[in-house]
Amino acid sequence: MAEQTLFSEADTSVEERLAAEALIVDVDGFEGPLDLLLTLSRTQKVDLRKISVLELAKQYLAFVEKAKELRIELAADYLVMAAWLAFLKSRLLLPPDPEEEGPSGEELAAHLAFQLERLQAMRDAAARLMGRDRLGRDFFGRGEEESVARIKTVTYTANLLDLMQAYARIRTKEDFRPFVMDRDSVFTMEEALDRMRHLLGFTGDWTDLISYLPDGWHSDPVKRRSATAATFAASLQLVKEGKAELRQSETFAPIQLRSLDEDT
Amino acid sequence: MEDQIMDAASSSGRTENDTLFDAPPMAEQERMVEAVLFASAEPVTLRDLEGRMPPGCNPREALEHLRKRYEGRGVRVVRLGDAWAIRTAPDLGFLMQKETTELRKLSRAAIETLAIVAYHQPVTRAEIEEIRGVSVSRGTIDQLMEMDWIRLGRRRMTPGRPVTFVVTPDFLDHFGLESARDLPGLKELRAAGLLENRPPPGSLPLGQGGDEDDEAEEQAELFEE
Amino acid sequence: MEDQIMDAASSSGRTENDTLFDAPPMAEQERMVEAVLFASAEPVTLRDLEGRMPPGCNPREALEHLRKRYEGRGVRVVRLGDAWAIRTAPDLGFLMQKETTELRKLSRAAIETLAIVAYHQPVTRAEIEEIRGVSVSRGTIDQLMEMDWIRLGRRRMTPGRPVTFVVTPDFLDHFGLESARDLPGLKELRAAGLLENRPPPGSLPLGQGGDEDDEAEEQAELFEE
Repeated sequence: MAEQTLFSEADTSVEERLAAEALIVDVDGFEGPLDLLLTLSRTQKVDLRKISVLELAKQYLAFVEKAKELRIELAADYLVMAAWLAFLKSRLLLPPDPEEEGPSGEELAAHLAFQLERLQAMRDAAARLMGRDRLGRDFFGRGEEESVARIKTVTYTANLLDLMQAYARIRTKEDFRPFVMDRDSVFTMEEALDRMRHLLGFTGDWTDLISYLPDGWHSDPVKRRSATAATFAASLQLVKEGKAELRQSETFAPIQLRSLDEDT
Repeated sequence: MEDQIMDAASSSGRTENDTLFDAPPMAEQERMVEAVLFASAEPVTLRDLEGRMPPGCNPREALEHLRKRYEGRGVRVVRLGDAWAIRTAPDLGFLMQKETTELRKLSRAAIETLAIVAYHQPVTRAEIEEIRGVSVSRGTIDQLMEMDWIRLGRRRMTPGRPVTFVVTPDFLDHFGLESARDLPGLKELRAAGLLENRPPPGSLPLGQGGDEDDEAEEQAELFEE
Repeated sequence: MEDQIMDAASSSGRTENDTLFDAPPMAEQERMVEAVLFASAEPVTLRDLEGRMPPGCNPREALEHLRKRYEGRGVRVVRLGDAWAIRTAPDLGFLMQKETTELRKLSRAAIETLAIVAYHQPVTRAEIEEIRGVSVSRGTIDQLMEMDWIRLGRRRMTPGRPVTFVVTPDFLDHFGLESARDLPGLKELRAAGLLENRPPPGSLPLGQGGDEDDEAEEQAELFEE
């Protein structure tokens, strides 16, 4: 039924069909679903205040259907609007459920009509504004500014855009510098390995891995994380080399390490 | 008529007020205002006039006299918010082909955004988007600000304290508007409720209600004198 | 008086000269000359006026009327060689001093410093340097203070009690801001397309770490109405 209003060939003139096709092909030309709805509403040829939102919902849904058939990709907001209009349509068609919360179909329809009317009003206002007599086209300012050279003062100037762009430039500089590791809070695996090879000899017993963290790397979370990771990686290396063994009693329990090197 | 005013100004100066005593006669003040407005291509603010004229002058009154004097002439004294300028009469535009400047072509989005800022000011970006039903594209606001037709207003006192946009004196100048109240059709649009930021019932895909009271107040302020 | 001239022009047209028949009344021609002289960037020759005005016009006569009309006013119609222009009356030259200021673009260092003060006020010189990543020369601060765009704020209650800088009402005036709070944040700048680049996804937030709470408190104080 909705198809008929837009796409049936029986009761539409060639012109109207061309217009309908143009609508479809030119979907990119619409500035969003509201713009499309406004264009569709013109086929009703009535005052926007008296528009049938139900009819409009049907036309919109038919449009989206047709677009799907023609495999035209519709942007997400068109589909969101379609889903919402389908919901509105069902609200308007079904008898109101007294149990149901929220605004009635009529309220929703009235708001949509309001949005369409407001958008149309702003477009009309924009057209009237641009149609006014305008400076530099219809009326003119002083062509020749007078300069009476008496006091010559230099005024430095800048506009708001300069200011905001300058600020943005400073504050985003950091984002675009080449990636450099911040060496201050990074403990490398090489450093950890050095340290552990040295310490391992003194610990024949099972010792908590955390006790191998260097002094001053415990409290700052960033440093602690780096040192823990490096020490753990170094301990794996030592195990691989057959110089130590690792154990952990259960998940998340402390990891313990002991030397396997009998000679030291 | 000017003579009467002149007398009134100087006599009151002589008898009542010492600071007025030295102020030039009103006819002279009118000449001064005339000279300053003629010399400047940009609108001149009342404050600027006060700063440039001798102490005790009343540029506002002088401007009113000057405006009357130029009624029906080839150039007119026009008011643009707090500023004043002399502009040619619009019906003589046909003589100025030489002076016509190429008006920058604005996109439909930019024109609509401009109209929404003018009629709904102060307006947030979210409100512009709600009215147009689409997001405001990159560069649209930027372009209007660069042209100096819109500027930042006060932040809205709602959660997130979003920035608002208002139109500038340059906008008024360009479109020959004395103030934002003189926007064409403003009264009718307001009467029809089309300038309200009506919150959607329940939740809508397009809706983002604002704090209406706050906004109405701010708007009233902006469109008042 | 205009009526007389008008009558003379139209009656002479009707009786003597066919090309004059359609010429606008002299008062109208005077308006045209007035508008052209006002809007033209250069003095206008009689020939140029003739070329611009409708056929049958007599710009020489119109100019004479206009010249008389402006006698004793704030501006005058003057002849420069074979061309005509509107000029300020010589006795009012003292009002034109402001027209001679030379505008220069603010240096990058100055605008960056100014932006940091606007966004971070009250801010110390050390903080400005930390944010810019380079030292701020004494001259830059001096220049901004001299322009009356920044001024000294309260001393910071930290060791050394360094002075802080804040922006002035003149600054707000110049940049068309109601308050420094109305400056858009980084997110808003980005949304408005004012940030050319986008940060790589997952990058750290842009806020400075450290004593932000402290600063926020002080800022709140400063921005209270």
